[in-house]
Amino acid sequence: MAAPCAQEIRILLFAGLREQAGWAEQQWPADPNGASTLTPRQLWSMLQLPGDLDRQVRVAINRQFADADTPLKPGDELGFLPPISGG
Amino acid sequence: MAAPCAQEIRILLFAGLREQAGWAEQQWPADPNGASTLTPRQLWSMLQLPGDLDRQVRVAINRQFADADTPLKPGDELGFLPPISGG
Amino acid sequence: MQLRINLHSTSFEPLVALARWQEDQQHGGIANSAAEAVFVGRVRGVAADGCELEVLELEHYPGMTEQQLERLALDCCQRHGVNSCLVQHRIGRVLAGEAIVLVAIGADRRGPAQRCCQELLEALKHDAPFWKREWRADGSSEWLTGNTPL
Amino acid sequence: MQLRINLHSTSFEPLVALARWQEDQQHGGIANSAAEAVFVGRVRGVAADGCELEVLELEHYPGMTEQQLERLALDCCQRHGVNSCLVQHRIGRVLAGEAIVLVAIGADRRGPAQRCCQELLEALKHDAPFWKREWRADGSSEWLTGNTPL
Repeated sequence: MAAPCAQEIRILLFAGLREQAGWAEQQWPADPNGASTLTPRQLWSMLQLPGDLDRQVRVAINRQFADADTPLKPGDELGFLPPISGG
Repeated sequence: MAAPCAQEIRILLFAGLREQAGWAEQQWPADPNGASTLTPRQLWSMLQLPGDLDRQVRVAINRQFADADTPLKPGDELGFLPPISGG
Repeated sequence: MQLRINLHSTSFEPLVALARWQEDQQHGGIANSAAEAVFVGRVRGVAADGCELEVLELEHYPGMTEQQLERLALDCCQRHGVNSCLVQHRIGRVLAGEAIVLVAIGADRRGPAQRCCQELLEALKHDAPFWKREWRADGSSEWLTGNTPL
Repeated sequence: MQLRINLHSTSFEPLVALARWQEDQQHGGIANSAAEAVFVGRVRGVAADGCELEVLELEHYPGMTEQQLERLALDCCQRHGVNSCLVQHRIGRVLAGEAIVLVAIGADRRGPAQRCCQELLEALKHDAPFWKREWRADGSSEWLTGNTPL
């Protein structure tokens, strides 16, 4: 048995990107059979997120940096991260 | 009036050099008229100090690093410093 | 390799964190390293645009930030062959003058300790998910989109 | 520029020295720097030849060592434009594990703080008159004629 939300992709936005988009988190239905693959880049377009994905945003899949063209699986956690400024 | 030992040059040895030479400090009479100048290199030879002055020893005059051929004045403090290892 | 990483949602005192780290290692029978390099970063009282800064807000990605800090620290420490690594990082609202980050590296020699401390600081500034927002005295705020220059 | 240099003939605790330095600056109305780089060096338990080390004896040139440390610190701090500099150095008989040297640099940015701390450490290792003699467990001793490699 899959976890309740294992059929979905959880999408997280942070900091300035979250405020520009006007939301922090969304669940996106995933194809449970994996017949059609979805990538962060496709979701970025479909969600009409603001700005240039390649130049301004880093992608994290399941809390690890990943390429924007990595196929997503049901249950994945996808983060779109605007420019980092820690330390 | 000059200080009691102002007519002399005070010579100091340190660490391994002091132990090899067998003494830590000497007073060397200086020419009060400055007619004949004496250099650290000349004193190194006259005192028959062990080792190679140019390769192994640094000279300090009045507590500042100096060239071995600097003319000494009465009252100067001359230090012969073996290789340093601080910090 | 001794590793400790903590995120603090309230202010922390770097010297107290260092003393506790040292004590805990000694209680564990681990001697102080011959060389220790430490870096402490604090909030400036001035915003990027020169205005007075009231508060620096530090957002993070719960779960990923901790994991990423650990990955960066392990990688850097392994590359330099050091003995111990302490990272303390603030999150939340940080007042001017308060510490944001502490990195302390213990090693057998000064070179690896210093290099590892520097590199880990750069790594966490560029590759750990933290976002800074400057709150000015007039109530306005702005997200920073990069780090201060080296 | 805030500068403090001390030679200690008995053991000193680096974190205590740092805390006191920080307190004294705050009492003087001087805020903590945005970036602070610290280095602590301790006596290894092993001599240069691999034997167990009992005691490290540190000889200095009274008068010149203090002056030279101040010259080196002022020169290095000026070159890097930093705000504060604390140097604490042991002399006399230092036991394995005890601190020999502490260098702490406060600056507006991490780059100058880290570079100044590193360069001042190298400067005092090579250009301040200190001499180390290793005393081994069997009572034999030897003067070191150079520094440990970076």
